[in-house]
Amino acid sequence: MHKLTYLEAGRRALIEEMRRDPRVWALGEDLGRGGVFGQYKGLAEMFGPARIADTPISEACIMGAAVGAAMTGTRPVVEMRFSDFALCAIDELVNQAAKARFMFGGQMRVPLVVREPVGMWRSSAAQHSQSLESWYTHIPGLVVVAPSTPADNLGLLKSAIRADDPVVYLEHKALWPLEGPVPEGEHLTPLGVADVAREGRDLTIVTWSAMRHASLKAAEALAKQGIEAEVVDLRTLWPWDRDAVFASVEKTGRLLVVQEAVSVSGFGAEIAASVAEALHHRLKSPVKRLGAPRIPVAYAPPLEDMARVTPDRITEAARAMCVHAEAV
Amino acid sequence: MHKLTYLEAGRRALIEEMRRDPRVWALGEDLGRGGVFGQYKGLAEMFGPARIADTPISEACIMGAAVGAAMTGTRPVVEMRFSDFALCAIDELVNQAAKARFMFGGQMRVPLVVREPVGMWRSSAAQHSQSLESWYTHIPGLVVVAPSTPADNLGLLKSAIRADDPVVYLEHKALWPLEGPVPEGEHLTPLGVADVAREGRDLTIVTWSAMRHASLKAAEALAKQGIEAEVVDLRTLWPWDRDAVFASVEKTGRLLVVQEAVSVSGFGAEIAASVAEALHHRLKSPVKRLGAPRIPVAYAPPLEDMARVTPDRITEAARAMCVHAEAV
Amino acid sequence: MNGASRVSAGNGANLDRDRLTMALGTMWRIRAFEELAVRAQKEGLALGAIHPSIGQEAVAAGVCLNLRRDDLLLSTHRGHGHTLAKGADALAMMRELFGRAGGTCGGKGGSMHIADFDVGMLGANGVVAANITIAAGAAHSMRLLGSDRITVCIFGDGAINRGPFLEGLNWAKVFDLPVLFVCEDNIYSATTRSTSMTAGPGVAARAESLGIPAVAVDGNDVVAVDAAARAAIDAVRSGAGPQLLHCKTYRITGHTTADAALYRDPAEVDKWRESDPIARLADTLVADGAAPAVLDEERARAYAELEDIFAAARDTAWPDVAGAFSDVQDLGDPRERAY
Amino acid sequence: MNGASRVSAGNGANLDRDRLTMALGTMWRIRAFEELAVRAQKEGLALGAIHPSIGQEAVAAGVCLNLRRDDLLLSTHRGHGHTLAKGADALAMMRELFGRAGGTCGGKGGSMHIADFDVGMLGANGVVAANITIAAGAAHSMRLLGSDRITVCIFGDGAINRGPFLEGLNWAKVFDLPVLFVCEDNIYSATTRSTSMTAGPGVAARAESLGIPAVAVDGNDVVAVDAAARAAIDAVRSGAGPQLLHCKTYRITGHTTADAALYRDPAEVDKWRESDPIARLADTLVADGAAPAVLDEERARAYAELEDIFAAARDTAWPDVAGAFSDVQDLGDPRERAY
Ligand SMILES: Cc1ncc(C[n+]2csc(CCOP(=O)(O)OP(=O)(O)O)c2C)c(N)n1
Ligand SMILES: Cc1ncc(C[n+]2csc(CCOP(=O)(O)OP(=O)(O)O)c2C)c(N)n1
Ligand SMILES: [Mg+2]
Ligand SMILES: [Mg+2]
Repeated sequence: MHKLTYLEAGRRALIEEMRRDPRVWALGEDLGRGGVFGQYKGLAEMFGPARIADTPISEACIMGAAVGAAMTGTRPVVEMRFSDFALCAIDELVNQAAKARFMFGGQMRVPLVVREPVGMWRSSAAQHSQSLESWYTHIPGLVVVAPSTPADNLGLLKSAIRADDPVVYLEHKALWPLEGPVPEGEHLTPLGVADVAREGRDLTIVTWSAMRHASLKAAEALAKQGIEAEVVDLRTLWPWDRDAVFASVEKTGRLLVVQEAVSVSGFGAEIAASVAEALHHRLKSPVKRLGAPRIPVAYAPPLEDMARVTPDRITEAARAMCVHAEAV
Repeated sequence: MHKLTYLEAGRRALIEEMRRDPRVWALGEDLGRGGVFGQYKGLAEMFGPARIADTPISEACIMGAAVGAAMTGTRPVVEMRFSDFALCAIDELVNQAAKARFMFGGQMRVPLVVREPVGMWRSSAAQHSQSLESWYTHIPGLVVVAPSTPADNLGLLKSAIRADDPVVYLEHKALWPLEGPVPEGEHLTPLGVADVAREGRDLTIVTWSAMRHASLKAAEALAKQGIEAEVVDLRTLWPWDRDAVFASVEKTGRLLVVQEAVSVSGFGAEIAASVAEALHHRLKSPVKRLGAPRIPVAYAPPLEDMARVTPDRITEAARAMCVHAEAV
Repeated sequence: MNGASRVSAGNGANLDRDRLTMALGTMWRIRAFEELAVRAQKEGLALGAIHPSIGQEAVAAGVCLNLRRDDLLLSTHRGHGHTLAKGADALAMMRELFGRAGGTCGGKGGSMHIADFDVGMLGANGVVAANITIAAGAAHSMRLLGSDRITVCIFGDGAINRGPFLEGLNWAKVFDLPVLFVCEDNIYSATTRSTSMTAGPGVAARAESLGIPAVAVDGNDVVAVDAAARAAIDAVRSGAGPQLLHCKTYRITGHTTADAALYRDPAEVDKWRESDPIARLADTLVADGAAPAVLDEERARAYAELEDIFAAARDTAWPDVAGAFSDVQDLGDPRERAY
Repeated sequence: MNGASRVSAGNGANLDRDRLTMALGTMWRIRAFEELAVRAQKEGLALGAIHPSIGQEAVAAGVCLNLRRDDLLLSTHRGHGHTLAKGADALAMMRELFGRAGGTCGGKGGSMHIADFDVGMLGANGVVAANITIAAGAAHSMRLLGSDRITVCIFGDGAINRGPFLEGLNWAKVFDLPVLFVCEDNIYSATTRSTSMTAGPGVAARAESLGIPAVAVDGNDVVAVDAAARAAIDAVRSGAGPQLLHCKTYRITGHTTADAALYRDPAEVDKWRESDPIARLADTLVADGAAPAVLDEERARAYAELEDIFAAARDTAWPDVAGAFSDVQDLGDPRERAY
């Protein structure tokens, strides 16, 4: 084990996979100078401009070209810069990449990875802060991944690049500098398998991406109050790890879903509804979701903070669930 | 009361609102010849080509131009032809229309209506059959409407045109020829208010759009088995009528959400999760969702039918909920 | 400004009669296929929307004459002709229109999503202009793989007002990719005359403003299309980068079989009927000394084949419903949460 | 082909000294604003990303000199200069950068979403090229309302490779709308030299291929920009339909304050520094007989004003947090399901 940042881990994943498989290439704006966050630093020098391809500001064509390339034998890794800009390429992702294999009766596959940095990053405002993972989970054909640690950004990105499905890969901008231990050798995190980040008996917190860390902080605070929260980091949102979530909720009897995205029709609704459908009779208290209000993200910090799910807010919600249930 | 089809009712709504308010105009491909389904038949003759504007095949610009127009004093009604093509204009709708008022600190509003015909229509296949209402409900700033009857297509479209928010207005292609009674005089259906399409004491079916009709058929079949289903047609998905839904579920103790869309992360998850959160202790059986599998819609009828929620499937699910609860 | 050079028709030039007789056969097969597809729709056998290419056969035949089987082709919602000319199996195509087992896409796609990867046909597309960027990517992929397969992308005159036209052509030129763009200009986009919604001189000028050489050609003259396509494809193959061909033709039918096309002047249709690309080629060949009977045989053979295909497709079973759940993706259960 | 006619610089022509002194004042105000914005970001006062327009002031000043207060302007992520030149309140703008109460957008938008509808400034935009279609719509609206207000849309050289450039320009020409498109070409799109990603001769040729007259101008010569903008805007006002102005300038700073721009040759930057638009105008005016002291006063006034504004903005309170939930929409409760 050595330490890497989340950003460096993603970079290492791409380097390893590009070394392993000459069909893998990356395309996006400014990649030749390392990409907007430096995730691609040095890669053009390492692999040449053909495989680390600078592109015009043409999100629709970046995605469309990746679809065409993936259909014909190469394995593109698409960089969308901010997930918000992927909204310029939704037809290409949803009507084309996700459906092509099915529409064409399985004649080919579309093995591409779309990297979309998501989430709030101080004062990025409404067009650079969104988390739209629930959209992608709704689309047949797409895999959706949201890593939260350096080790997972290494292991999941490698698995995503090896997958034959189109994968929407959501890195969180606030996590770029996060350091953590990463295995030195080959490290593949399986897609579709959750990580129990913390064990606990009193309630299950299901979360993903940056909210893993807020949830773990909340769990510490809860522990001081005698409440042991189990924190399940989904890592992959589609397919999500039903077994892990259900097993945990069967044990604790309580489910709190914690997400950064807007709560209304967020992916937390899917988790909460699924648990409510399947485990109603095992619940000691009602399922509960935390997420952002239905507001665009504002620029001014005090306003932006109103869109944030914080450790305090998690702690409070979790405590209410446990206390309330005891009162019932 | 006289009878109109769903299509004619929408047409009448637009005519009435264009007569009432000279700032209202419509834009989209082929509108001068009545639009692809004939919803605009005769309107160019009535209002002239400036207000019933033919456009290039430029969905992004149709939507973007509507945003600019709505910001500056006119009230565009955008025709997207098939909701699938709106995926070519998502930046304009989500990053621009929905957020502009907020980002700009309330300096203006974006009063536009986007008409997006949705849903399965025999053998339209994967790129002409989608129902993505849950996406729009997730986006702060948007109103989402899904009429199911001629009277509602009249009254809701008129209300949508009068609203000062951007409204995503989802007409169902299979409903165009549906006939129904429509009031003769001015008829406005309020946004955000559900319609209890059928009363019942045993379970609540929450639904919208074409599934209202499948649900009513199922309710009849259930009645023959002694189960009285209450069918609540949401009509507006954002804001949805919590009061009506909660009141009904408090009465029946059972919630079945019926949607045509893919069930995973569909809007039904929001309804089911909300009810599970708020009314857990009032439920006689777990909440339940029906929706499409997570598959693209196929062309061949037997395959396409595998994506359909049918009256039989609804009846079966509802019966299981009622029977099961009695057994517990 | 409108600098597209014009290739004049082949009349008078040395004709390659075998080659053109082959083109005639292809055109008859397309015509027969489309006529039977229209009939099938009337009879409720062909489902969904059908966009016939009757009258436009010279574009498909003339372009594809110059392609290798392993070259790549991307098409539009009006793609039957292109697909046949590229060598796809007509019975599998008809089965696909009927939504039957053994269709090119197993009945999952239908007319607007026909693809046959075995012959390099990477798909029709239900979204106007969407295949332009996909084609750029396919060509990009060939470059990366060191392959000499070229890519051809056909789109309509209505597609040139969508963003992907700009983005895809710019991309192809920036990366100097081996692509031929073919604008199949049939004057209409659905019920709209495309010129009324198209600013400036048109597609060739737009391509040239992106540094892509463009040639305009009479799209109802297969001799001219063949010659122009050959020149453009030679340029693409020789590494000269993307090229564009603007083929001017006409959609004899309505936009779909459901469209009576009352917005058109019947005289306009009549005028174009006189310029029928099949009849014109036959005349050219006869003038060149071909025996009319030989040409009639091409026609007869095509209709006989397609009638058989029609019957065979009609007698084919529906696909197994399990197909609704296959080919979705490797990961995850597509039945999850289903009803 | 690359037919953009060139307007040569104003030197030698009859100068309107008052007008140009006003332009000088505007340019100094922009320069001062940007320098203070950069300082503010270093000090942690300006938040989010800041894209300075230092070196590009002549475009903003020269174009906006020709606009009425009620004309409409749409800008980019690099929009401070345009916004100031259009007449927005500089203190409100600085407050917006600091995220404070009384900002142009109440602190909700920040640098990339500055708008001031009172002076017809319809917004910066965080999405490259997005304002092009919005501008077309604003102009469309003016047409429908019978208004004589024209619309100006400024975008960068990187924006011309996105689809909305094609769709918006085509739209403007098809509907013959009163819009002036201004390409503010500062050679770079973020860290990339735009020409390396731009096929063909460039923006003017693309506009002309859409039937839109285009003029290229030295964007660091405000006299030339003013003259070219006046001519183009006269054409727009007189009903000649959309026009395009290609202003060639240079981004002296990095893309954002966080970008050291090491990908550039320092000699290139030096060369462009010598072509500083403010210095050039001052030289021109002095050569024309203006007193240097008067010109220095413009500078001093601008910095004095902006220093005061900086201090005032710094001393302004944060906005009330209730603002996070207002201006979202009329219908529905934005707090629904919140944490
Ligand atoms: C993005 C998009 N917008 C609209 C449509 C609906 N539509 C299908 S075909 C067509 C006309 C296309 O015209 P053209 O490109 O000239 O092709 P043609 O039908 O004439 O072959 C339209 C508008 C679509 N399929 N996709
Ligand atoms: C659709 C989209 N893609 C990418 C970006 C990221 N981005 C912001 S500014 C910029 C460069 C724009 O270059 P140009 O249009 O020349 O404007 P300049 O910054 O030079 O003023 C990029 C790529 C964005 N904001 N929007
Ligand atoms: Mg056409
Ligand atoms: Mg630039």
